[in-house]
Amino acid sequence: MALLEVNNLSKFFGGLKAVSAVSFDVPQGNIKAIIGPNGAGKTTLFNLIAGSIRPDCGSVRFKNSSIFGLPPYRIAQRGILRTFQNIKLFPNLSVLENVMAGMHVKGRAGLAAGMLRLPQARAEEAFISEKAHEMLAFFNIGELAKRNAAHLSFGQQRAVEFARALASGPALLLLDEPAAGLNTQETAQLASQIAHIRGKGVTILIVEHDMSLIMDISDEIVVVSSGQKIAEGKPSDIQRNADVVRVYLGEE
Amino acid sequence: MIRVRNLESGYGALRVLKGVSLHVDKGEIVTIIGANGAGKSTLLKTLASIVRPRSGTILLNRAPVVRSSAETIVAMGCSLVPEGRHVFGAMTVVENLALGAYIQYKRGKKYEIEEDLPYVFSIFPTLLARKTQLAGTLSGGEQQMLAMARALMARPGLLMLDEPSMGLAPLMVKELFSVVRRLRDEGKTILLVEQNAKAALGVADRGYVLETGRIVLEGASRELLDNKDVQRAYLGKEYRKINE
Amino acid sequence: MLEQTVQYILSGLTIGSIYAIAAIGYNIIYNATGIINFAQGEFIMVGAMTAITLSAFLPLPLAILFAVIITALLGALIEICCIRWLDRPSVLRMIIITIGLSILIREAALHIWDEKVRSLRFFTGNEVSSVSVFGAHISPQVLWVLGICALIVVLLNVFFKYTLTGRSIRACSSDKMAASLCGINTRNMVTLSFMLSGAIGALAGCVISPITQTQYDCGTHLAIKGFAVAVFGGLGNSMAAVAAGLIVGLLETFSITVMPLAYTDAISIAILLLVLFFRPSGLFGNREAGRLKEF
Amino acid sequence: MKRYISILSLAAVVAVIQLGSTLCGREYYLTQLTMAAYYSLVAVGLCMLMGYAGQISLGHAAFFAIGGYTTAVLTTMNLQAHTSSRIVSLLVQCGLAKPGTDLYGVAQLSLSPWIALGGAGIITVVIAIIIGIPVLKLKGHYLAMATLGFGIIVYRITLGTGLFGQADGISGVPQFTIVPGIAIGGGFANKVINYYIAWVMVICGMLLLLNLIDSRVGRALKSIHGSEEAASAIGIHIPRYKLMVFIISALFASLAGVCLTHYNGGIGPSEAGVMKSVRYVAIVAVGGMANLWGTLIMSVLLNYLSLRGYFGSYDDAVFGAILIGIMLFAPDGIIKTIRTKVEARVKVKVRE
Amino acid sequence: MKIFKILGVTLLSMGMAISLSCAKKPAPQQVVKIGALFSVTGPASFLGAPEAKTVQMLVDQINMAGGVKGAKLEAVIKDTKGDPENAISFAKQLIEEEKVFAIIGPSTSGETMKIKNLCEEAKVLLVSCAAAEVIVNPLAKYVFKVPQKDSQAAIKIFETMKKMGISKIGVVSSNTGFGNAGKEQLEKLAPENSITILISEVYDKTATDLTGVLAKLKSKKVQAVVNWSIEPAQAIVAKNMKQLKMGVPLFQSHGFGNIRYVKEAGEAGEGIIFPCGRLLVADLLPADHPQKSVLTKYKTDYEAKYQEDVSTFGGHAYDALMVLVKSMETAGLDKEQVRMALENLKGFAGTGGVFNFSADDHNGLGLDAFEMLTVKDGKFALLEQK
Repeated sequence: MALLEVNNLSKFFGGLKAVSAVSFDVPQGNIKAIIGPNGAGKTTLFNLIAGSIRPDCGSVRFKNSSIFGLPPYRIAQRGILRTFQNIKLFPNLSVLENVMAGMHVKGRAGLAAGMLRLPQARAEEAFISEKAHEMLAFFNIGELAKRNAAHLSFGQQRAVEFARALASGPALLLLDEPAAGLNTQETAQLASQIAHIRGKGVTILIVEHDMSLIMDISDEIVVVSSGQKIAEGKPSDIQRNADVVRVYLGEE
Repeated sequence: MIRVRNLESGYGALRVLKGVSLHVDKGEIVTIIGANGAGKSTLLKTLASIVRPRSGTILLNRAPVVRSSAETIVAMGCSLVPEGRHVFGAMTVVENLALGAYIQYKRGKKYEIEEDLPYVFSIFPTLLARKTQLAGTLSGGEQQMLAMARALMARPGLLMLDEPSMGLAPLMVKELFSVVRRLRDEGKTILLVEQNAKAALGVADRGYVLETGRIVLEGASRELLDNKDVQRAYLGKEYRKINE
Repeated sequence: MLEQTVQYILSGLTIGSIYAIAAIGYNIIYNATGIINFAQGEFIMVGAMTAITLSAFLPLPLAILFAVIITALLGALIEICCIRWLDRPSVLRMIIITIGLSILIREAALHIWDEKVRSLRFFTGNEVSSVSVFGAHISPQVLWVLGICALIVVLLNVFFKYTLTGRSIRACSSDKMAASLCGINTRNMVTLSFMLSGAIGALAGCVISPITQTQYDCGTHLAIKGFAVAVFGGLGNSMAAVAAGLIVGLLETFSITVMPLAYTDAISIAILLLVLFFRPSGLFGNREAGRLKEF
Repeated sequence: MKRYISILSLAAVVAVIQLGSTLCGREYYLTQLTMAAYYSLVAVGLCMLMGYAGQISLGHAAFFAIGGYTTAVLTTMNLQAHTSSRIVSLLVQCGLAKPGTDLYGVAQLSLSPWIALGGAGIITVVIAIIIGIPVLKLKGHYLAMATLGFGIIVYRITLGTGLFGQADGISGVPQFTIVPGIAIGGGFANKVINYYIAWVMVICGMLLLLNLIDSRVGRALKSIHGSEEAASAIGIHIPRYKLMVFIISALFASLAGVCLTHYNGGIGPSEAGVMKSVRYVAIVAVGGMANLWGTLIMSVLLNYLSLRGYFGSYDDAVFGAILIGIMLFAPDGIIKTIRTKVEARVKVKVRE
Repeated sequence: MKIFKILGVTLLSMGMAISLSCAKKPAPQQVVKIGALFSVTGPASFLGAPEAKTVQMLVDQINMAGGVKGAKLEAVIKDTKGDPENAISFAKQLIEEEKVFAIIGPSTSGETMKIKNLCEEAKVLLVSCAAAEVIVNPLAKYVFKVPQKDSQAAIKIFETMKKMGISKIGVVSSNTGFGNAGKEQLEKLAPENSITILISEVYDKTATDLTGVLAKLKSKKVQAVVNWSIEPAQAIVAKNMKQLKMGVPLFQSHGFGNIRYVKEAGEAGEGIIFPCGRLLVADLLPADHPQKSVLTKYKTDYEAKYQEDVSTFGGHAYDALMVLVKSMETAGLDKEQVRMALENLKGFAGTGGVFNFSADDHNGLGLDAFEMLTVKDGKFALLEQK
């Protein structure tokens, strides 16, 4: 059974159809990719699922319950975490704190507990901190824990964002153009990291334009153009699909 | 016309251009193609001084311009039509065009401006019909035309176009490229950035392929069109193992 | 009854047009830079104070002219010293800087002039002359205020619509990058807009001084009201600011009929807040138009 | 233990200053240090809101005034005329209203400051919620305008309402006996006690806030400041946390208002004025925004100097100049900037 | 850890500051310090600024003449900016630190009320320059005030009205301490003087245009308007009334006591009637008037020194300081003795009137302190009663 089911999802901006009646499934444990040329609506589609844009019609179901129209924080609480195309770390927090913040939904210590440092809050804090360290170690950035997140290299920031999104143990991870701005070597590293994450049993939905990466890692690909799904299938099928080639290379 | 050597540029911690060298000669149409995120737009923005380069040299008509402001670059005859059009939405078409001729006004060339206006309307007849309409209410294609027309009003020696076909209907794209061809025939120098590789190479004399901030290929348009690597850059065909 | 209503309306229009001029000053700078210049009220005060000092040995029109020029230069000075060289400052930082400027200018004025209340001569007539309109009586200076407010609005419209410089400022506010790609020096346009709003503030200060009198700290009150009116109308929209200013002025005057005068300020600001809560883009700030028209 | 070293050293500094001034026979310095301490309580509360959660408030003096005026009104109300009323007699029986005489021998039956304190707390929370929910949806200039407007409304109400003494404010507020022998306010004799009460409050306040910023809730607040989009993407309900921190900082201000009003024996409308609010913002900015210690140190320093009248009639001008100077040249706050400069120099030397 | 260092530095510097000030030598004995709290800047600066100038001038004059009982006076002037909390802080500073002999000021009633108890407790004489009655009622042993009472001003106004045959009036006042106190007295005393207040309005002190509220008064057909405020509104009321062609007399409070206001009001000021001390009409007084010489001297000295017109507010500071000096001259330099002497001071001619203090009256001025004045040809003149 599919973890995430998207059915006839549509969004209009004014008169413009940004996304029109797109449907697809993301099966448990898979890596699914959404690709398409610039302005095709893939980022909008992504934001509709993550809740940062409210969809107009259609349905989105996660673990068999509807998440249609929920605000982002509710979607995150359900277990769908995301990354951002242009990396949105908390620049005022250290790397470790960034990852600890990512485990917000896992904690329950409230205001009073925090202010008074009650034993329960302290225990929770210790647990979260340990988990965060584990997470950093997983991405090989353990030595950056104390550094300020704003002062890292681009690649390191990307890794911290991954760690933050994964810290709370999401069921579905949404990756928004993770390879943007990475060089070939870093992209290769990213590919192995994504594979690694999948190994932990996390389902992944990825929007990306680096074709080589997508073809390498994804199980299935959805191609959108002008807000519509024009193809869906395995990477090898997609590469052969005439429509896709036309959309990408342009018509003569 | 323009000569670039070892240009490096980026935003914050992000290095986008990692040593780009290229040149455009007078009367040429040169295209830069590459996938999303390869650094094409950053390259043009750096050339127009919207983004400050970190190192490298840019020679415009043999004069170094690395430290110049964006206004100076325009005054030196190099106009950029930015990605996403950036027309002045709250102004009419004519007002937009008048602002395009800003440096011409500054030079006191009123007469030339009066000549230029009918000229750009002859290239883009639809704009004439929408002369007094607010630019923000135009369709995407019309806005793209307006942006190009506005840049032409400055009588640039070098016109840089950043993804003019983006988000446009196929018919519109066709029309746009016919305009580019016309400009070429009139002897304009154009640097064209496009992701629609076939269309771009179709009009260009030469082309560069940009991949992750580096030029990986260059040559005449014909050669590039047949090159397998161009296809790879777009569709990831024959993906080679990077880790090797 | 009619007489009294007309009186209220005229009184409201006077107060309203004063607010409106202050709000226009905010909008000019906001459009060019995205900054709310909290020192706008001080421009009004400095303009009036300078004119009063100069009028001791210059004829009135010349004194006003020089006051306007001096205040415009002050605006330019502020922009060059405190705004120009900042690299993409946060809103919070700009709010604090301009508040600091406002305090500093005010205190400087206290030590340059002193705490005493001054006022400029009436432009025509004197303290006791009045004009009768439908049985209501107003000072001719009120007509000057209304006239100059209208004149400022008209001139600004002409300037922004039909002159190259005006269009360039609009271009900067609409899209900075595109403006510099047209060859416009965007930084100079920002300086220019500070000068313009300084000049308008000074002119406003001069024309209202005979009615309201001027003291070193009179700018604060006008600044707050002007800001509120600018937000009320929808930030950045000068025509809306005029309408909003007049509405607030009328509202304040008519609130006297039902409420104690002491709460006038609280009432008008409470109404502004309510508008802000339910229409965050202001009374006339249409969201659709807002997208099209950042101006 | 490590995390308490700074707090303990603050306590040590507080004690050393008291001992030093007493030994020198200069106890009068403690008066202004006590007042500065209460104002600092407002500043650190605002620091939490502005520096950590990133929400500007140009109306924080209003909360100070709400606390101060609530206690002033309640404790100066003479219930002597209502002794027959059942509620009043019940209050007397519970020890919540005390009979006594004022300085001029008039019989008084006034409410206990404890009731006033509770009342002030409740009113503050209610107002903070009513104002906070709509206001905190706004951003940037609109947020500044809305909080400024709120401040002005409160100022106007204190200025226009007879209950609040209009322009004269309220005087004759009795002392606040916490336990017998320890009271906020009272005469010159209680200087040392008042000093310690104020500073114990500051130390406790700092402790709570320092704990808070390292807790789950604190991280959530900081995340909101860092990026609202990312914060909501990791499951943080932004309006809830914004409101939470707004209430906390309002409570800090209100508590300071209650205490300072008892200490001073009165309150005037200038405490609710716009200039006061701007001052608090200035102090937080000078302290370095997200820097509780910086805010505390700058607040004590500036308030102390200002209350002692060192700046004379240039008081406001000094604040204005500091504001501009800091925001132009050291937007991270004066302490942090100096520290980075010194560290950089040390590093250079080490390398050499 | 860095915090620790910073705290260390703070500690060190504070310690140094304290020890440095410890090392300061005590002041020579023959100096008597008089504390002065005035709002030299801020919203009440029109009160505080002339007050501070007056005190400075007088202290210089007295010291030039050899001081009081061989001791030099030293004025410690603090600018409260009109904020009560500053007044409290400074008052404590003056009392404990400067060990002042007495305090004069503050300028406003709100500030005075905040420090009334402080001075009472510390047994330091306070001679206030603020007008409100509550300052001396209830009576505090150590607290005095020199400005005329609001109630007396109100009575004077009502008496004049009765003579003019006016019985229905409208009142406007500003939302300052002065305005509120005046409004209160007017409303309290109107019935016993058989005057009806048809309408009473309070406006903001920063108000810029009052035609709205005056139109409201006009519609009630009042026979006279009383405005109780301080500048700049006083001139605005006058101007707006003329512009509205209300055609009824305007009465102002004793806050109108500065020729500047007349200049502000210009032609609109003509015919304003107000009660005031005699400072403003010093040259019109008969030569044998007890206040004549005092007033003329103060006026000429002040105007010569500061190149600005004298105001009644500066006069309050004059009175406050001089009643103190007078008492010190009779009783010596003992605080308690001076307090007694002050309570028994009789027949002292100041700028506000002839003071007769007593154990029950810490104000010392009677109805005769006021003279009804009017404005004629841009100058103050005695009101000629018909």
